[in-house]
Amino acid sequence: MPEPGGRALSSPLVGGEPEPTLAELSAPGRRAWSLPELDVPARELDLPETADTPPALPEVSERDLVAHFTRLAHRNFAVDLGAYPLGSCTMKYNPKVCDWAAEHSGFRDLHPSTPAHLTQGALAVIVEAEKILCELTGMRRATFQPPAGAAGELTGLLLMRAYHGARGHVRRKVLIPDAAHGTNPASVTLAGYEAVQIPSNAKGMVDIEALRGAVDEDVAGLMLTNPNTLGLFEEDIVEIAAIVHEVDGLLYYDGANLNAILGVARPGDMGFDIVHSNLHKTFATPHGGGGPGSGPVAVVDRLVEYLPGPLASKADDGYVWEQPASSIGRVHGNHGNFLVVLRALTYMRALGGPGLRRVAERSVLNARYLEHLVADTYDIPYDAPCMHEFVASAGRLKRETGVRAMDVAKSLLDLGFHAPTVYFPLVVDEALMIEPTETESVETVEAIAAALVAIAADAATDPESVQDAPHATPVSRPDDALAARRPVLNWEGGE
Amino acid sequence: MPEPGGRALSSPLVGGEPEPTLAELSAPGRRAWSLPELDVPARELDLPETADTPPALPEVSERDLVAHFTRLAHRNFAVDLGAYPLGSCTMKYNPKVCDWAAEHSGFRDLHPSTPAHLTQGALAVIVEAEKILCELTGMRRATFQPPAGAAGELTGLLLMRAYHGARGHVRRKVLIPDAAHGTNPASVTLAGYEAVQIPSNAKGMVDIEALRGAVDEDVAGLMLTNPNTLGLFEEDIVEIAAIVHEVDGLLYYDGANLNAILGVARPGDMGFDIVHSNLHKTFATPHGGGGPGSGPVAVVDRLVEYLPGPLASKADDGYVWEQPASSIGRVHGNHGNFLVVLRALTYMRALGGPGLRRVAERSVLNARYLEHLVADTYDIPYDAPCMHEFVASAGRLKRETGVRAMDVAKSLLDLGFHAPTVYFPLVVDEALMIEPTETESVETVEAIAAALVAIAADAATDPESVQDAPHATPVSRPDDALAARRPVLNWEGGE
Amino acid sequence: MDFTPHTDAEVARMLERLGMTEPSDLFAHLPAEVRVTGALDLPAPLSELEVMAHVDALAALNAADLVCFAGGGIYDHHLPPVVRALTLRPEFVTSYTPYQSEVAQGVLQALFEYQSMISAITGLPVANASLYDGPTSGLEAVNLAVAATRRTTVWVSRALNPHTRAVIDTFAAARDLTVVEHPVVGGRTAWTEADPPAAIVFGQPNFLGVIEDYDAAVAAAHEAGGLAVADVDPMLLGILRSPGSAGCDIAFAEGQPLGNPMSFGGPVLGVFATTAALMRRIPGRLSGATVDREGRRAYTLTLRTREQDIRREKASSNICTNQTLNAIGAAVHLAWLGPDGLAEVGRQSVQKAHYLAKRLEQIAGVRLAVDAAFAREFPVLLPIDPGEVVDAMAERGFLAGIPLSDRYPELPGGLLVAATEKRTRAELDAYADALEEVIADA
Amino acid sequence: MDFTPHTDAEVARMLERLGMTEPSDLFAHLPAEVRVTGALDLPAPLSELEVMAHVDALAALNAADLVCFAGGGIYDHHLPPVVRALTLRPEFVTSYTPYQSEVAQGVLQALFEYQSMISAITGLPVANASLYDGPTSGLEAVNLAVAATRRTTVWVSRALNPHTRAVIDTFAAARDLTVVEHPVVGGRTAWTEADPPAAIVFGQPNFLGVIEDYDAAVAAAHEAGGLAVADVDPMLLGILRSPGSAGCDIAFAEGQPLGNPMSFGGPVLGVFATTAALMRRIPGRLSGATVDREGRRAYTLTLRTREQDIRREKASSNICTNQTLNAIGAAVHLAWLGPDGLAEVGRQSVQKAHYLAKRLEQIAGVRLAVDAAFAREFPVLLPIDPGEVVDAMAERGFLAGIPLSDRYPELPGGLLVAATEKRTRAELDAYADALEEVIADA
Ligand SMILES: Cc1ncc(COP(=O)(O)O)c(C=O)c1O
Ligand SMILES: Cc1ncc(COP(=O)(O)O)c(C=O)c1O
Repeated sequence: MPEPGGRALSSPLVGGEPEPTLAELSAPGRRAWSLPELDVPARELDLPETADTPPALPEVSERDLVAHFTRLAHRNFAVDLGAYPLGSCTMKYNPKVCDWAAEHSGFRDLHPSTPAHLTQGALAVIVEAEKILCELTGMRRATFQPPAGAAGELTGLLLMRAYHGARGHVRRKVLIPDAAHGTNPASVTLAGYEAVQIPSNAKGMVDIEALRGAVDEDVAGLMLTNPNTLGLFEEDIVEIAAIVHEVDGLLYYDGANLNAILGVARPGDMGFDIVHSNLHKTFATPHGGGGPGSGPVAVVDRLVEYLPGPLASKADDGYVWEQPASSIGRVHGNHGNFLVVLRALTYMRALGGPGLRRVAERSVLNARYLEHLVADTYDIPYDAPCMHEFVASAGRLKRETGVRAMDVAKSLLDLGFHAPTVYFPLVVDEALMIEPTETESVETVEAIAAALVAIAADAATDPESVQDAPHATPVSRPDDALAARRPVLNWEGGE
Repeated sequence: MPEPGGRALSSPLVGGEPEPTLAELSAPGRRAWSLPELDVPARELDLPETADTPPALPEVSERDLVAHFTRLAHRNFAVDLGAYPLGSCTMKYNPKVCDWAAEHSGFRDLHPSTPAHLTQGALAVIVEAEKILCELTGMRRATFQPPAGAAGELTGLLLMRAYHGARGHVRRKVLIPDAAHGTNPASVTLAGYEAVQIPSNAKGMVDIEALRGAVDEDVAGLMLTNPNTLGLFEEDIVEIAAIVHEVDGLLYYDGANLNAILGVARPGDMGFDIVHSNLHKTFATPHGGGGPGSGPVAVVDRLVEYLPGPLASKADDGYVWEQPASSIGRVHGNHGNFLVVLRALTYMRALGGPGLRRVAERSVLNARYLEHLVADTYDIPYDAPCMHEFVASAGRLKRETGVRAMDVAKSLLDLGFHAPTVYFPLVVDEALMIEPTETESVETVEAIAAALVAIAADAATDPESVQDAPHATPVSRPDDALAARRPVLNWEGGE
Repeated sequence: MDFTPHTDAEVARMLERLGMTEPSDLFAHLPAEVRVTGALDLPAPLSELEVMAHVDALAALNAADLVCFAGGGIYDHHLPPVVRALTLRPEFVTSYTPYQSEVAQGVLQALFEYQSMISAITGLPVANASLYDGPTSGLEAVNLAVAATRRTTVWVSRALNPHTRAVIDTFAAARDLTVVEHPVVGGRTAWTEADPPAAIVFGQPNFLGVIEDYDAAVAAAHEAGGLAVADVDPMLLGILRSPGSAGCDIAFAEGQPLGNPMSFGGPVLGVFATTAALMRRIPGRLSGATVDREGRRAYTLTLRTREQDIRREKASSNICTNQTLNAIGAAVHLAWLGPDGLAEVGRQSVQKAHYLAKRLEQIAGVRLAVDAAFAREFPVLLPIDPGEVVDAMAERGFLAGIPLSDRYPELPGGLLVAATEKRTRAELDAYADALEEVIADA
Repeated sequence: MDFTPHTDAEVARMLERLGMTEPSDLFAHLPAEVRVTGALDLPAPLSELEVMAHVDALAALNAADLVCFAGGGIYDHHLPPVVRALTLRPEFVTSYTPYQSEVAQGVLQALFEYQSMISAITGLPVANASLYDGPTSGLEAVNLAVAATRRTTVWVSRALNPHTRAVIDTFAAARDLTVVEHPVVGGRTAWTEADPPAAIVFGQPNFLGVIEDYDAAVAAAHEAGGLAVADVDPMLLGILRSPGSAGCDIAFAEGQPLGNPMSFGGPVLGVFATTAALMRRIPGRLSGATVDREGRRAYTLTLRTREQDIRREKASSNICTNQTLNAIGAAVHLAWLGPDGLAEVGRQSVQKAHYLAKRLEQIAGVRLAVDAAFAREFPVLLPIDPGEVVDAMAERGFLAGIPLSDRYPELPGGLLVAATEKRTRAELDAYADALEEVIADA
């Protein structure tokens, strides 16, 4: 007779139960795989470098494989499940019609080495997306090779090097505001530049005087996000551009926040020379749990010749691949995250000009409205009007109750919302960076506000329980310190 | 400032929270729909019977629509999430390759009125499936029009009428065992027959003497499930058939339990004349939350002429639709649940002869093994070896602890398993009808056994908590009496 | 392929626990004469690649890409990707009938919402959770009416969908019901005198696409003491009067256009709704709202005493497995459309049908078969055999429609043509040009 | 289409709360000179039907149905429907990077299992949660090696994937690294003397499909005090020695064949694994196992101090968004295959490549470009221009391979041909016959 106490390997709907690993579900000789018998005469090849035994992969049935990953999916929050006001990430609704496009066998099953005349539709996708992107950003041409924002940054910085190199002097420094996203300085270093930080002023914007002081002939350029990571529009942007251009420096636009100004203002008109966009933010392609994204880089006229190649272009006899005259070379093995570009184009064409502008209007409206609703409860460190997102501070809450920004974030999880971005940007104490996006309804925005207010109220009466949040999730506060101290990065790593 | 206490409309992962209705998510003027502008000149048609205002459907955004149904999905158990030992329902794994087949545009987008010479592939699917089904059941031809088992039963009974009618005397009675599934008597009535119940004997099988007593010239036939609903193989089946055939009665095989004998024993060889199969059980097509299914009816030679038409047949110049000589007519608007048949054929071809037999062997092995593991804890009312499922009784448990079969079922939900079928068949006191199916691993079967044993142990020590189960599900013990007393069948119905 | 997880070692271990050695021992108690001894004539197993190649090969033999002008209940409407994505959630697809309500709230609420929206479009307060398809729903309507009125005569319109008619006839023959057919005059049904019926059954629009006179039908039914039963086109309920508001006792429909692909005719769904008075006679499942032990809102299958598993031979119907997943698809689609979207689909389908009709009328030898107000489908009379026309049009990329002559000899050369909002003007014009060509070439 | 839920009334109400009347008031504080005044030159909105028609039209311009014999990192393997079904679960697709671990255990555990299986096949204990693709992973490997060794010279094999080489060159130019190319002799790389390298980078098999000598490469690297970096073919790791067991310090790969469609080259994924010694220098995210407050097993992103958001300009890489969803696809596929399935895929791919090579050798004027042991891909020399051959073969339904001449002038008429387990014997024979025809016709 079996021991009492058996339960399902993991309990969907019931929660709490850890899901076993595939290794734990594995049994020797069990299998899901199915392949035809080899239909050519098997030959003795005695190849070099062969293995005696295949690697120790798990052996599971297809039925258990399905249950395992389905249960894992049930342990994950997602845009499709609810509101995701994660600042700087633009977690808007990802239209299902774009999923349909990305699953279209006419694109999905294309090998990247297929000649251009047999992939005219794919080249057309890139050309169409490029035209729309350039019009929205005020740029001339764009490359879709960069597979994400950070890759776009590296590409842009390599373009700076090429530009200045062609002018005889490769400069050493790139300026970035102290509120910049971490990928900016990291990309600067990767590109072989020195990152020089420009402090923000009391208004949360670039300090013009500090900028003047930092600009010299050795400055290759300035990287800027506008609206910046505080969700504020850099009011002096035109002057900033002038200062940098005076020394022939280049202005790089980090497009992570492009959602706020779509069709309303264009980086090109602000004086930017290089613009990367995050299609996985502004253009509604899903984040896939961390990727794939797409970070196309668009540039002004005088930088086109340096773009990575090949570029898809329209010729009289159809679409062709072209190599820019002084291209910096490849930044991706093929054409970038092409299917993500296809999704984005589907979105752009569905919305069209008016719809794209509406994205900016309503993302800003939702953020401004939400900020207004919580402004009495949380400090808003800067009084400029926010754009598509805003940064609130839990500093006062912490001083008064000991409840920190992280606790507020975890409490939101209990209330069924995803948490905001916390502790970024670094210039704000106990930062809560909140971006509702334009696809959330007014009811949802008001519910998020009410939740934030309720958490502050709980913090006053029962700080411990807020500090113990979340209470209703499958796990609570995993021990990050332990994970880093004794890294367990795979099954072998024990447990 | 908003009132505190906002929370997400519903809290995925967090559970417990009721999901609002679409009506509650609706806002006047909000929309998900998108259609092209009318591209033909709009004409004044003034049609009769037009409505002044469109119906009161909800108005929701696509984003809210997606979140709503995704959250609903997270409030539902399914085979893809875990073990589903629901007796009589054969909740086996539904292969994803069969989903792929059913989504194939070459079949999915076919209009049923497309002429045969333009749908040769679809007709081939039916002909191939018919051939395999007939070989497995020992029948001659089959119709795939019946969209479910009950429809198959009605079809089979109408075939009986036609058969006897052609012989001058439409008989009045159809015999069914007292343990039969409810659809059997219901179908008998619907077909205009009188249902006569045959008691089971002490072994849980048809009582031969009672059968002899009931059989006369006015008996059109006998409906039988074999293995029967107790999971037992009718040992006297050959004699039973002889008794019914003596008076030219027809033997109807309810194929709900075909899984147990696939490739091992054939209804035709047992003497059955009419066989319905549940493709949504034996042939792994998903149950879809209650449907669609497919209940093809196969018959012996002398009944072929009465089958519903048209039948797909192979002619020299391809596949054609044929009308049987004395067809009873249509039992479905088109060709039955065709895409379900396509799924089943995909499954049949993937498994092939050996794989189909393995289904029977391993479904019986799992059930027999599970029965063995719980036999000390729950009463097994009949001592014949079980086939693909077995019925245990919680009668002793109830007498000793007050915990009933329903409480055991609900407790299993807390442990992450779906419940067995309870209180069926009616001939067993506090019946728990358990069918693990062949796609569950030995670990899962042992875990189910251990859970059943644990629940019995809890019943002895803490009966109240078992009677209060489930504790961990989104809701617990909905008030069925209230629902029936004051039916609320739609949004208008109040609440 | 093999979807059983058992390794040989595990099988051996389990058999040993059972005191056996061979899998065949599990069947040792079966009478020898019924045990399969030799090998059955079954195909060999296929690998996943091979079975997919086989399905691809069969699919290639179907002309599924014809531009569709056929209807008769199954229509080629725009099916939004979001509808498929949500309907095909595995939690819906791979769950059983929601008897264990605690772990089936998703399906139960989805069905409750489906019922709510069906009630909204039919104007009838009690909708079930789906039946098999339109025609079998007609059978259930007749069965309900026969039980409710204790009468054995049924009146049907000659313009009732022939497949619905056929299913009713199959049933009527078995149950010795008398089916009285009422003629079509000028495209609409003329209700004449006959034995008092249990119900009168008509299509709205009827099979020829013509909009029937509700008042005439309902009056005829009620004056004779029978039930008025309408077979409606759900995609037109955004613009047409609802059967409920018109006084019908039962409305049923082929539900495919709501959220389901054409699927060669199945799986689709039968929509069925009726009045409060007939609630306890309705066939099929009902999802009802209630509260749970803690007072939380909950859903459960209700009024179960109508059903076969409880009521057995006295049940209102024998249906068990229904078309739940298709009903969920219908619910998602109706919610995506909303009131204005449903109305727009209807409006555009009707406008395009009338545009096409005008185009076809201009073709020499072609004329409309009826001179009455039709909605989104209409019969034309062709100078040559419609079957041949369908074949010739198929070669030009069109599924031209449904030939009528075999069912309606009074309409020689008849072809039933349907339009949906999905057909572009270019397709409508190309269709007309192709038909002209085909007739000219004949 | 419009995915914003706001009704005009709601917009008005919200604006009013903010003391505004027009949406444009929200942008009133932007400098006038940067505000868009006129209309931009953007396309008009499209309805769902229209945008789908547009995508269909563009797709129709692609020859996606060619029977694929091209490789170079992207291969046409059998992709089981179950892999797509699980990978495309919306909970994975529409979630962000799992920073909030309490509501991201699904993605975190999936990545942990991905890392575990990558470690299993590469024989290296530390695998990250994916990089962009194979070639950019090469860049990261070089960057890691440069940082770890403080050297600025890199040795690469001439037979390294040219796209990987190109990405490394782009990076090297900016960072003033010296890339020393080592020649190919008889199909394999000959490691000669040169400045001590940070790393030596080679393909295993190399771009010409030939299996390199691990010991020679590893020895060359280690003797010179550099890291041995192998660019491997994941689908061959069921039958070939793992780079870890061969002594490599870093293995990277184009991960597409693991669970991802060819996708015109993206999104795919970069596989990256290294030794424990280099753990704290690895680029990208790592999912680690730990326990939560209640001691329950939990997963979290770990060793975060390597990453850009913490370490900023001192980070080991700038990568943030990676290819998580593609990595989940790879994990599902690897688990579906298991040890024997992966070995079988490799075995069959190799056998079919050799069968095809034998067939092609028999064609007049065709010969193998290398006389060395190749695995599942090989270069042939054609008597006519490979580009024209590719076009002519496309007309016969084949994607013939990748022309080599532009990258390898020393291989005039060179065409790189690949096989997978998916290619049937019939396809291999048809390919050979078609090529014979094409050459004959030339
Ligand atoms: C302001 C900003 N810049 C750059 C990035 C990096 O983009 P990616 O993650 O696509 O590399 C992000 C992403 O979160 C961002 O928010
Ligand atoms: C024994 C038996 N007979 C008949 C049926 C009815 O089949 P269906 O639900 O497909 O109508 C069932 C379904 O549960 C069954 O278990």
